[in-house]
Amino acid sequence: MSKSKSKLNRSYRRRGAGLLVATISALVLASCGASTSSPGGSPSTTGAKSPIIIGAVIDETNTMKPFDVPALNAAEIQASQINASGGVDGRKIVFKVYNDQLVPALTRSDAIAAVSAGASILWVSCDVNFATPAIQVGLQHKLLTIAPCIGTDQMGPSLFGPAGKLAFSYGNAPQSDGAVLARLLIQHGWKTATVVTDKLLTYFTDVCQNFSTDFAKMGGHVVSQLSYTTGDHTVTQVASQAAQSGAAATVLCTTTTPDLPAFVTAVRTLGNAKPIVGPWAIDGGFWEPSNPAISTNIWWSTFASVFGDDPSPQIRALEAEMVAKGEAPVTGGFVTGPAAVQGIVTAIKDAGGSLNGTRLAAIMQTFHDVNTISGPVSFSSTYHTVVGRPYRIIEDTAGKPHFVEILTPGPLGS
Amino acid sequence: MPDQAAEGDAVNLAGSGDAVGGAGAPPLSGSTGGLVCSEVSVAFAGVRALDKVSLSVNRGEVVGLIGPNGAGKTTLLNVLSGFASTVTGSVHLDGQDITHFTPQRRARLGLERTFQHGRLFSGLTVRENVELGALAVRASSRSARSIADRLLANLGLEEMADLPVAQLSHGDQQHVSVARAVAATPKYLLLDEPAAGLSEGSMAELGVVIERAIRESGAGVVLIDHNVDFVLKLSDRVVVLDYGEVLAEGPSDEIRRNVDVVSAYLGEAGVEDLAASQAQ
Amino acid sequence: MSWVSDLVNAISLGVVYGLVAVSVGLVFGVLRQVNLAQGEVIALGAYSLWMTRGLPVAASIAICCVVCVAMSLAIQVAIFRPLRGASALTTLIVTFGLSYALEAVWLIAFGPNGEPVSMLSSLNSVVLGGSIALRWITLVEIGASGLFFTGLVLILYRSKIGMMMRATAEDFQTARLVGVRIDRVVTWAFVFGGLSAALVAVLVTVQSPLVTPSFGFNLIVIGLVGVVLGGIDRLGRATAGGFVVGFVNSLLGAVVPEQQLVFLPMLTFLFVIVILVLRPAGLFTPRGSIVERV
Amino acid sequence: MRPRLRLVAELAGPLSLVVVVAVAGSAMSIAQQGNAINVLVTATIVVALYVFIGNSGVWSFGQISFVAVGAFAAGLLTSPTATRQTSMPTLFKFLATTQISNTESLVLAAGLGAVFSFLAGLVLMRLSGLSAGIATFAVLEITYDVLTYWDKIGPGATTLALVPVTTSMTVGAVGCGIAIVVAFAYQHTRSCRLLRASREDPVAAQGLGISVFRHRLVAFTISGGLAGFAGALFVHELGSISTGQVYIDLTFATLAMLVVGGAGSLWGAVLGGMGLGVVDAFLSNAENGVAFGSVNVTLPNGMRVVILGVLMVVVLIIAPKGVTGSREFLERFLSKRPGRAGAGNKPGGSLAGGASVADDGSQAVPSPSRTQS
Amino acid sequence: MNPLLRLDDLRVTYGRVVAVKSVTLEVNEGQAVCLVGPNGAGKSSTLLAVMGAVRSRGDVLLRGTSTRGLRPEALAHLGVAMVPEGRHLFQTMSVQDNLSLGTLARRQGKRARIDERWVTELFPIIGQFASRRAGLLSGGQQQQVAIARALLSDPDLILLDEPSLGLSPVAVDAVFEVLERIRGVGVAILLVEQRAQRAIRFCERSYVLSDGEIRLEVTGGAVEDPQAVVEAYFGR
Repeated sequence: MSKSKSKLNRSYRRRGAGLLVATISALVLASCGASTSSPGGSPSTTGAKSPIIIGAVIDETNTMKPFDVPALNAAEIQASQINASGGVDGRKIVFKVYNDQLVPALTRSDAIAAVSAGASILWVSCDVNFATPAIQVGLQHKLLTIAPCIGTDQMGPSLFGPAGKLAFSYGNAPQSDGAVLARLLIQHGWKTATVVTDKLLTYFTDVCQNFSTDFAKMGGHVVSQLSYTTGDHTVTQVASQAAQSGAAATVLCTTTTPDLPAFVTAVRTLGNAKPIVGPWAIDGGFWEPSNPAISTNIWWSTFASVFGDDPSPQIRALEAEMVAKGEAPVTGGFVTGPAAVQGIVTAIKDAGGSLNGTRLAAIMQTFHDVNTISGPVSFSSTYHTVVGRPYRIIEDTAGKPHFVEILTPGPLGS
Repeated sequence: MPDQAAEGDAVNLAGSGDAVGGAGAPPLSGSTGGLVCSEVSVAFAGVRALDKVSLSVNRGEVVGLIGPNGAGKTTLLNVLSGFASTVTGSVHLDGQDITHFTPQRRARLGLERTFQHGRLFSGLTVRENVELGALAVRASSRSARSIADRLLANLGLEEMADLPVAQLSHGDQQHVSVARAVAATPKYLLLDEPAAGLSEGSMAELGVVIERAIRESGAGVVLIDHNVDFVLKLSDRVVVLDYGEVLAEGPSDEIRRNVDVVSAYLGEAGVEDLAASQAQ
Repeated sequence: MSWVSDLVNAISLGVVYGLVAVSVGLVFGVLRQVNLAQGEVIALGAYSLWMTRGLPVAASIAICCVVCVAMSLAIQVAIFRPLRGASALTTLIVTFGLSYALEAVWLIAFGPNGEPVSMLSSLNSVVLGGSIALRWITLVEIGASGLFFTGLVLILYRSKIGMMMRATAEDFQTARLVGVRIDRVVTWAFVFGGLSAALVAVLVTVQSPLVTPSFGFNLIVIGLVGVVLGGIDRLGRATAGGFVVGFVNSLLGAVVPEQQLVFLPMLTFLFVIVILVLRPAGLFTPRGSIVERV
Repeated sequence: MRPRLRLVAELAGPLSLVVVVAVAGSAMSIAQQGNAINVLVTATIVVALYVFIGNSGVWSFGQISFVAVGAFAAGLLTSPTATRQTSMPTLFKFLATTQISNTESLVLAAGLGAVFSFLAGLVLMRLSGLSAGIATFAVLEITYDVLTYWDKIGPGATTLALVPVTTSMTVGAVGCGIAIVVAFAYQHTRSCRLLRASREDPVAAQGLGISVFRHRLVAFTISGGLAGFAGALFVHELGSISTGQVYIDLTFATLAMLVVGGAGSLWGAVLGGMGLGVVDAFLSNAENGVAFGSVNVTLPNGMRVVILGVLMVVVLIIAPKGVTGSREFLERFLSKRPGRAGAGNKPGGSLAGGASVADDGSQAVPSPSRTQS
Repeated sequence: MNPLLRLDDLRVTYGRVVAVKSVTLEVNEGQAVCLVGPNGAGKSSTLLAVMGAVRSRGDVLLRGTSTRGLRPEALAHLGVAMVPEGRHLFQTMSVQDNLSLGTLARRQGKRARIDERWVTELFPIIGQFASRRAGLLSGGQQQQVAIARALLSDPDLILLDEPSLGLSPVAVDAVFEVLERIRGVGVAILLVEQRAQRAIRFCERSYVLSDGEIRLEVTGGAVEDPQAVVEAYFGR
């Protein structure tokens, strides 16, 4: 019955196999062409006025896009301002951007492409898991490797060993996140807290752990410790327990997964209107249910307010410029981009214009309260992620997030 | 053994048909030889497909199994080969109780079968199909190869050995199906409608192939086909099933003349005139 | 008393997956093919709820239904018509591919952040407080699914089209011989599949308002696991299987100690494997009902 | 002589594709070389999938579990012990201190993959059809969950970094070649021939005395071993691994490759793996902008996955057996022409002459099982 | 005037198996015609080809119009009903549901020859077992329901495939009585039987089919050369 059909299929198949082979050869050729023609020319290291190339291997497609892209956009604005005012000792800063789409092999080959296109500094995605294939390429080539907003202290020797000395993140360490949340609760007189940890990422666990330690040290009391894992369908049960724990505030360490609004919705509708407090990862407000009774009394820490009311005129100006370009940032993390550029420039200047990664890294490691748009930045041999930088505290009232205050986490280990 | 075939209510016109069958039967040690099923009943969803049917076949003997559509022929073959699950009664192979053995296990004990519509491995060549018959029961690749080559030569199939079976005519496929089963050097061979869908010419060819294959293997054979003539010609002894019961049993020419058999096929009432004219 | 709320929660998650299973089971019933892309129908339905967030709730839900049915039918025409007669596994793989492509489309169209649907969020408020925390949405889930199942059963057993669907599911060929217009039956199966997808979209977004690109895929994968677990051959068994997976997952979540909760997926899927090994044809398929085809 | 020629072609076809990719890849820029290595490694995974799926006809969604186990084992034990102890303080002692060479890690990964798949297979290989698909998917979920959250056996939810990058173009090509040779050699064993027979017709296979379970288990184990091996190549290609990288996305991508190439033949697996791998790399580049001569083509971000998915759907609808028709390399040309085909009954013109009455043939014959209740 | 049904050199092949080599026959309005022959002769395939349920070559003309390309459901709506071999009731559905499905193909605006009352009268068991699951009925009862289901479409032609298969002699008698009644209201019958004798006597015209070809045509229910019939079945 299907003879004529199968005959048809066969001829299609024959053609299909041929086509595939032809396509492969065409694409191989095209890729050859691409590799020679795309990142223009070989870098000249001789000319004093040659640009400083920052190779950015980031995600412009997938789940890291909301973090990576605004940070890069802001960084490019910062770079163009620096370039406009004469550059770094007359050299311009140029970004070469590669979209890794969070595909591991692509992340690695993009980084290699960036290096071979003459990048002296590697700029990577804001998630250390996704960025590692690129980071390791940077470290292997002894390049200064910068992530604008990785929020764990893994960006550095702790994960990458001695080679990791060249890796820095301009995000805040989770220790800081935890500490500032503890301070927020104490400052507002919320002496008891329920701590809810999403076990999905180590970052969340770290924030909540540091919060609990610091909170106890400051005289607070953790009433109960709860946890779930994003996607395991237990979030509403956990929310019920949290809502009924009787604590003055709920601290939730997670990110903007579907389980976050589910949690908030469940807690609020169970009649618990007490503050819900979270780290920078929940910044943005886009995830909030538009019901004002639910999206209220929610607090979080961040780098900058994206709600138009940041106290820093510099940040407001930068935001305005981004909005004008149609690149309005979603979270305050975008300021880490220009901050990183400023840090890089400072290091290069201190190194007398050298782009040697080891040298730049040695300088950057000694940063102590280096002024950036995001506030003072400090690193140390233990922390290649920013600690002690002041946070913006945002409160969401009836669906309207707004800036409340600036809080500085105490020195770590206090 | 002799008492196995003469079951109670079956009309045994042959009288002596239950005596030890084919001339080629090997001498049996004791009474436990042969492939024997006794008092087998099978029911599907309340409908009785087989009702206390007993059947035996010895090495070297060809037992034909005929009966109208729905008489229970294939069900009986499934019982023997282990493909039918709801069974009362028992199946013995050379004295061993195999009633609860899986088809694979039975095959490895030397009980092979073919299937309606061949069920060849259609993507493979003729030789590969035949080799698989041998390979499936412990032969090494090399010996399977030589078994297959010898069989294909003996059965006159060598010229198509390297063709994919899907390209063969239906008749040739049936030949291969028989060859594949014989390649396992079975002790007993169950042939399920090998002539289905064949023209008369191809049927004659198939008959030749089957006869050669039987001689080749020395196996005891149970042959089902709805072409009565085909079965009668090839069988030493014929069992007639109708409504899940044994209706008659005996040598081919007796069965051909049996009035009950004719009426089973042509209809109960008013058959007398036909039968009468046949008897003349 | 917390076991009461655990039980009720488990039932409500169970019925959601039961609904997901219905949309897979209906199509499988008439075509013997698996439609994994039904998850993307749910996702689009959920996105449509977000896109119509300015409209009255009833209008929003109505549009969601229309969108889901339309998309379900589009999949029918584009994928299942050319694949008529292909095996269940072939269609599973094809719709798997389609799902992935569509998920990438949602990513492009709606972005990775997800969009919040706030419709009916008041349903999350409690009916009973105290140790038995029972929320309206739980009741609504059970009630709405109950109504849907009842409606479906009524349609299947009381209407002409339902009768035709049952006949087709039981014996495709004979159904044609008595004059059942198969194309119409298939169309209706996809329509009901679309409607159940819409219902899932509405119910799930009430509790978990953020619609992300993988919204539907996550649901359908577990739904399909349930369908196969229950016995894909029969709509009732498939639905019950979906229910069981949701129910067991939720109940395990309540029972497993806090520290071990990260291993909940492992436990749930171990349960799935055990059931499949013991009852390969499905948990609710009577033993010995598979007759070897010879 | 034909059969021997066919045998040579069956092995030479896939191997020459490996050589082509490796040589062409080496000629490209250093970044594109990375992509070429990735094509080779991915093709190795596809070959591993093929060994089970292709030969048994049972769809497994769980083979990436074995890739994951191989990748983590090989990665963990080759990463520097010093950082292991600081970044993964919870590891079992022997995991924290044992150090093996990269070559050893490849062997170990293959062994672990084989052991793990053997154990899983003991439980699962009696299943077939959709049940097998779902059960193997459950294995993937379980493996992912355990690897992500049991931080005594690995990095848990964080990345395993600092794995030596040793999968060069040569290693990738040799590794892929080894997998192909193993798959080829296995394909011609008695066990595999019986398994392939059972794929074509399980009932007839049973009737011939073939133990489908046993031969499936053998295939599953070999496939698991190759998958573990491929996992080790993978981790040594990237230099790092996290659980999300060896989960559903990779499962989808490699299955798509197998299906598009043609699941039933080694040639199909290799062609699909390499072909889609190259297409994938091309699309990735295209999202960054690619020059076609003087024209610069830039795909919208995210289109890569859309195109791959649609490609898979379209290929399966047009050619359900993949672009190779699930035939081995040059099989159509090296097998005998249909000499006696249809000798018994010359149809006298094709069926196209008679208009079809039933629009869907496969449904036209009532299937008995559907009426059983 | 055109015959109700005409098969013109009908041929059916399944892959490489030739089921029907060449069948040419006619069925006139209100006439009973049977196809007899041994198992595997191609009888069932002929009926399925008439319904458009298997691919065929040659032509099938209904009231002089070709039905080429029409699907089974379309044929059903044109007034052809079929009782398939093995009855094929919807086993899990009630008798009433099975019968309701039979009415799907009733044509609008046509003077009804057969309605539910007529059928209930013909098969008293229908009233008795209307709500019972069809699968629970005995073989004979199932056969009655299957015929009733086909009749309820009020067809011009009914195709019956081995209605006596597996039935006791008493039940077979009942089937032929029913067929007599059906013919009585002017419905044409194309009957396939393996057990030939009874069918040949019943029908106005009979064809003995063997090996996919018509070997013998018998008119008027009397067999002039019984030996030929026997040979068709048993060979020489």
